[in-house]
Amino acid sequence: MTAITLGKGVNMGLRAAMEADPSVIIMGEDVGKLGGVFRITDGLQKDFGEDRVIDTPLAESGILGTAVGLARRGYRPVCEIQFDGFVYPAYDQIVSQVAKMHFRSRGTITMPIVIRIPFGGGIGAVEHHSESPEAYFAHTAGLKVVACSNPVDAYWMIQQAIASDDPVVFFEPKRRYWEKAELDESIEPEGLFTSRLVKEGTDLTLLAYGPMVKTCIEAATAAQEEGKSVEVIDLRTLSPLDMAPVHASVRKTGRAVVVHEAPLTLGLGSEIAARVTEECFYSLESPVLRVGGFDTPYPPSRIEEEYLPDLDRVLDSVDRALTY
Amino acid sequence: MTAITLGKGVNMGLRAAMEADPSVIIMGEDVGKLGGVFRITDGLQKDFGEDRVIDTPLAESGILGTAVGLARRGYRPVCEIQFDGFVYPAYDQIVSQVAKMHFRSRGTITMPIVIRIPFGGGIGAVEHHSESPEAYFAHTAGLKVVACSNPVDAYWMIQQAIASDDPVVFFEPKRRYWEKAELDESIEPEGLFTSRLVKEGTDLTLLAYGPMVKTCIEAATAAQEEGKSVEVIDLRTLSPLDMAPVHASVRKTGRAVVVHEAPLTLGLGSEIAARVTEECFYSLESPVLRVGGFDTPYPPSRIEEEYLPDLDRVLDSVDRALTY
Amino acid sequence: MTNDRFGPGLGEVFGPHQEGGGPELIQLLTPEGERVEHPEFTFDLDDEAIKGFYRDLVMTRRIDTEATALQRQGELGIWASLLGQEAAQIGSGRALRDQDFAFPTYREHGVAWCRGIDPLHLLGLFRGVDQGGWDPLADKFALYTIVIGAQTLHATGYAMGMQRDGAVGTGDPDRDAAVVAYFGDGATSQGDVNESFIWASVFNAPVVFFCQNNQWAISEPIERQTRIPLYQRALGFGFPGLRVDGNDVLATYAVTQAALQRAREGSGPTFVEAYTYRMGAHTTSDDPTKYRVTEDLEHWKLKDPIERVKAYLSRNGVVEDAYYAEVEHEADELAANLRKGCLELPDPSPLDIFDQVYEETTPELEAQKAQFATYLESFTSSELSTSERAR
Amino acid sequence: MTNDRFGPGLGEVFGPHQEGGGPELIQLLTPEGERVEHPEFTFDLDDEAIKGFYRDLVMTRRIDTEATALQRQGELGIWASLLGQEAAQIGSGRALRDQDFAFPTYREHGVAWCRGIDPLHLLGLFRGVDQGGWDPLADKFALYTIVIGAQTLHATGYAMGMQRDGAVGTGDPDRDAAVVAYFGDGATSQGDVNESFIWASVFNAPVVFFCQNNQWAISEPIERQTRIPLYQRALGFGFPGLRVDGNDVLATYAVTQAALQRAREGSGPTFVEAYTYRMGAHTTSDDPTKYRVTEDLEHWKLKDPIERVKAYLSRNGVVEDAYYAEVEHEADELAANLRKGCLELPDPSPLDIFDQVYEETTPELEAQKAQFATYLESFTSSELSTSERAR
Ligand SMILES: Cc1ncc(C[n+]2csc(CCOP(=O)(O)OP(=O)(O)O)c2C)c(N)n1
Ligand SMILES: Cc1ncc(C[n+]2csc(CCOP(=O)(O)OP(=O)(O)O)c2C)c(N)n1
Ligand SMILES: [Mg+2]
Ligand SMILES: [Mg+2]
Repeated sequence: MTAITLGKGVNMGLRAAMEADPSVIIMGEDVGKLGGVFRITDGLQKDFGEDRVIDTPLAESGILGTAVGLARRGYRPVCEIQFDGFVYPAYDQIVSQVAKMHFRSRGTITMPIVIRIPFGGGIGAVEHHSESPEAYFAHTAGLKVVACSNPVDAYWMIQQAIASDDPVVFFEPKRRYWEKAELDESIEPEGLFTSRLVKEGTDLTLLAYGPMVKTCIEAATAAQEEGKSVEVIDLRTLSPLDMAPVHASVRKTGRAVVVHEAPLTLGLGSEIAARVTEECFYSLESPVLRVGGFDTPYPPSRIEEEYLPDLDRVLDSVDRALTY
Repeated sequence: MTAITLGKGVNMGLRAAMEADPSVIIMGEDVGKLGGVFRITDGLQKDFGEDRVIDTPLAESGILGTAVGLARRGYRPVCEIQFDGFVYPAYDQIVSQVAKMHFRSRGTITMPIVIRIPFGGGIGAVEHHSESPEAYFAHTAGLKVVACSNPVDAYWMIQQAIASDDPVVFFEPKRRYWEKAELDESIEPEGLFTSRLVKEGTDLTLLAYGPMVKTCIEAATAAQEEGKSVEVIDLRTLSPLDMAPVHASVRKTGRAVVVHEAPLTLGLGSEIAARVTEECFYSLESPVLRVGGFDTPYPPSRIEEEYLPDLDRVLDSVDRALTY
Repeated sequence: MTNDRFGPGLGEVFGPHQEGGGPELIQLLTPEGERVEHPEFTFDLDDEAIKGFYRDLVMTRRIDTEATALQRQGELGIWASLLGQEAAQIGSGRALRDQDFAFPTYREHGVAWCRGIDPLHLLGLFRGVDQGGWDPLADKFALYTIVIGAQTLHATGYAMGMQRDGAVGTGDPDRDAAVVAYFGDGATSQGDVNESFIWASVFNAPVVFFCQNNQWAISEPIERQTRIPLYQRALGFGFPGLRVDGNDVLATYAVTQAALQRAREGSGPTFVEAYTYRMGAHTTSDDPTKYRVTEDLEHWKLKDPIERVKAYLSRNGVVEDAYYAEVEHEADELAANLRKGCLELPDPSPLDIFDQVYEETTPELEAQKAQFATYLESFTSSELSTSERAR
Repeated sequence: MTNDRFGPGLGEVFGPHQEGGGPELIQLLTPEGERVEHPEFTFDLDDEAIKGFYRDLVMTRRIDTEATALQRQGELGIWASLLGQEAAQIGSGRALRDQDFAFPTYREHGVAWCRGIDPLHLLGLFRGVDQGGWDPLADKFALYTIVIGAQTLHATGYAMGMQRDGAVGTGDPDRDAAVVAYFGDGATSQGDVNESFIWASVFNAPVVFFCQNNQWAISEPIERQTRIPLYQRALGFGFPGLRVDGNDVLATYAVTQAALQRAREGSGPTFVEAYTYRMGAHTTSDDPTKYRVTEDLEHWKLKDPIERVKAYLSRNGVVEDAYYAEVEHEADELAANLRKGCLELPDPSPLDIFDQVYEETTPELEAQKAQFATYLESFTSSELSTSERAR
């Protein structure tokens, strides 16, 4: 048992995957000597060489486009996008090539590509460094999308994503990179595409992923002091969505609030609210509420704490749902 | 009064806008001599010259990126994306530059850019030519997104979009380009960002935009024969959404079905379902249902009629909602 | 450009750009069918090979004309004709070895032929029954790529994989491999294509960038994409660029062969501009009369890639006239089979698409599939669907 | 590269690429402060101008060191230092005329200085109070662009607008205008940058592509982006490329001035590679010791852009030592004001952001703003929020 940070969890998971499978390669900007701007690939080029940990030219479309070719040749590229806001130049290769290749080839070609994206705000960064673009990918058939929320999941989920024969967009909550937890490698992980109940409750269900899981657990704890019993589910997988545990929970609590940093409109919350309503219509005592970033570009960092959903915004919605 | 096609409506609207304002320019692939692959810009280069109707090099990012510069210089570029599936190379310029410029400059810079995208399926085309990417843009703060569904709207809405000082992604239902209607230019158009009730009913509300409006009107008519009174709303604007008429309708009918060609998951239907449920919770007699493309890439055209929502699929959901 | 302070003027470096390809054009067989020498490149195969090329060219053109006819008769939704570009494709396609890999656009029907792909498999995409009927990995011929330029990055990545597999520069002719990336003149403007030049150059990847400059990108002439000869683009990225007569199958073979060999040996990428002309419409949906004059067409007809080979074979008595008849006959049969096969192409099952999205499908798709299956079953042959009634 | 069949070898065309910039490096002032002749380019301003450049250079460096200090003290979230690149920025910035327009990256603090922008306005982005405090249109200096390369297309489009406005090639010096697009060595790999070369070339747009090759893209050396000298990239697109000593303010001025004039006259784009070195970290968040050796740094210290100007001024008695003290004093005052102003920069109001998304706001945003306002009011100064209690 060792205490590791979330960042270290990804790093250890990458190392384990590269040791287990020589076809696993890492590509990206500054992933080599520097070990990435967040040091997530720290030490990997030194140990696995420049052929397997590739410092690429500065072009995201080039990274994903060449990854497609490498995947077709039998490799399993793990592409690092340096920050959420820099994935867009690669959007065409991701949406039209990576996502569709298996379908276009009727299954003859697999695309075992992982796209690692440190996402979300809260680190006081400049523009384009704090975005939450997950919905752009979850709306894209052919991609699978997951988000880790803690060091242990980070360690296991990155390995599972790399082992997947389908392309996985892997979101890492950058502001949680330094959060610590004990890792016990002897405990078998659940499947990659499963949600997890992380806190039991009876009055309302909080649904979150990535950075907002911690916020929601804190909110649930605070609510408890006020005598409200709030259940929290870490969605973990955004595409596919693992709705069974969600529906079970909402049928029990009758109320749900979805929380994410991404702008509200057409964020994951909309899809989850729609599905929960379709499935649990007669169990709902209030509409599924959503807490998210506002429908504006990410603001200057001095006011990001106001922009981002926090303990109070979550509690506010919890109260609105409970008193609906 | 003249009968015009939807394609001609856009063409006439573009011409009117160029005559009214010399700063309006058209940019795109094959928009000049050829008049575009759908002939939407037919005759414009001949009449307004190569400086105002620009055949660009073959690169969508270049088209949008130079449009940003031209807009900053005081021009009003209308960019044609040849087919829906080819907008992705320009995604970075659209999402990080066009959409954010006004916000980043705290309003000192406007981006009066129109991005015309022929979208949707049903024309028997090859891959990448039948997609419905509207949600990718409606989720993006800083953009406005509209879709026309008939020749008269096409004529007015394109002019209103060009007159807008905010960037507008303008979706044209390519399979309806040849639909005809009478244009009476003396009738003042409604505002660009408004939904419209197109068929009254009392039992259920159908919500659609672009190509699906016609399908929904047909469905409502067919339902009528079976004694079901179905109301149809043409959303017209996807960002912002004009929900007031929608909520009014659903409060009346108590049931709603959203229809679009785009894949279900995180399509516009999810946002509309979530909002309607939040606003009309106690009026709803069944959950808002959604009919859309399946969560797969667009299929080979020989089965696109099965893939796309049609009269029967809409009626099937209408029945499910009515008998819920 | 010739401003001293801003030299070297391109003129000085490359010589002027001239009509017909200019002095830089590498040619080994004239339009009249005469073999000519080139200081750097020679065609090192015998007349038997040229005889074979003739057959390839004719068969390829016949596939193309038959497909065009099928489209006219409504059996294909659209077709992208290669008329006029047969030599560029056969010359480069025949230069490939088994272990090489080709990444085509949507127009490389001749290269597909060289890869031994049943022409029928090319029709699926255009008929709308699939998105390419061949096995890209087994045939070492990627699926057609419609998104302009995207495949050049795939090709470069694949080539980087070959490097990592130790399949480059070993000296073993059966092992050393290379990749050829096909793209058009218009594609050279896409960011992806230029990024692939950078990757290939920086990583010295074994890839040949084979650009068929057919002078047009739908309605846009080459001047909309570049103001200098295209092959010169490569110089800006640090690897060689050459312009070959794309209507000369011998020169195209010789140049591509040399470029591929260079790549296989580990000497890195080469840009080959095959200077040719799109004799037909962009696709069957296009109407070239709107944007180009017929004079050019007449002018290029004189450079027909097949006629010059025929002229060579006849003049040098390589074949009897009977041979032409033979090939014609074979082409007729191929065309007949192609047509027959096309009409028999089975439509895909709407339910299959759910299983093809992922290698490991999802509960969501399973559910959508099941729901859709039930829905389809709800239409018993007896009662027609409303839409069918409507029709 | 020197394979006859694939010539022209780049070596033959450009001469070998050499340490220190190679023979192609255009220099007018040596590191020792001696003026040298160049066959094509001359510095045509007087010593007064050089005296002014010295002041520009010192003030710019001082702004940079003060901002770095402010970051260290937690007053800025991050800072991108231009240390070592002052001459490249002042030389090119001073070559701009009023009517010209500059599109910077996030590092062009020296160019901003030349545009007359209050240095305080540069700090907002890095402090997180705004995304650039100046008026891009009035100052003819675009907002900093962080997405690598994106601004090169904006610059080209803006230049196309100038053409359409008849502001190019009229012969009127107060009217003819041009655009300068700043970008780094790493940016040359982005598709957007290469597309901007194509647009500028095809439309002959009046834009100068000014690339500060500071040898590094964060941790990646220039070899990760190109295997030939960067300025040669332009040749592949049909316009001139030059390499100037980016630590030589005179040469940078002369070359940029000539390139801008060429653009204003309507002769089209030029690529200027300012060969320099990033003396500091990529940003204050970066740790260069992880990826580069200090020898290089020592080597480049000898080429300091300010020292050589000072040496020239002194050796030729252009100024008294008093002048240096004066400038120092002025810099101290500037720094003090900058620090004072930085601490006083007001935070934005969370409610304002809703009004800045669109020129014409939407009912949705109005509603979100109203709801948020009510929410904020719900926290009266008396009762603390849960999170504040939690803290
Ligand atoms: C990214 C993208 N944009 C636009 C198109 C539409 N389109 C199809 S072919 C074509 C022209 C291609 O010209 P070129 O590269 O010269 O190839 P050619 O068709 O002449 O063989 C265009 C613009 C596309 N397929 N992909
Ligand atoms: C599209 C994009 N990808 C990645 C980044 C992250 N990033 C910021 S600066 C930088 C290196 C830029 O190097 P260069 O172009 O040489 O400019 P320099 O910083 O050296 O001035 C990178 C990769 C970014 N800002 N934008
Ligand atoms: Mg072409
Ligand atoms: Mg640099």
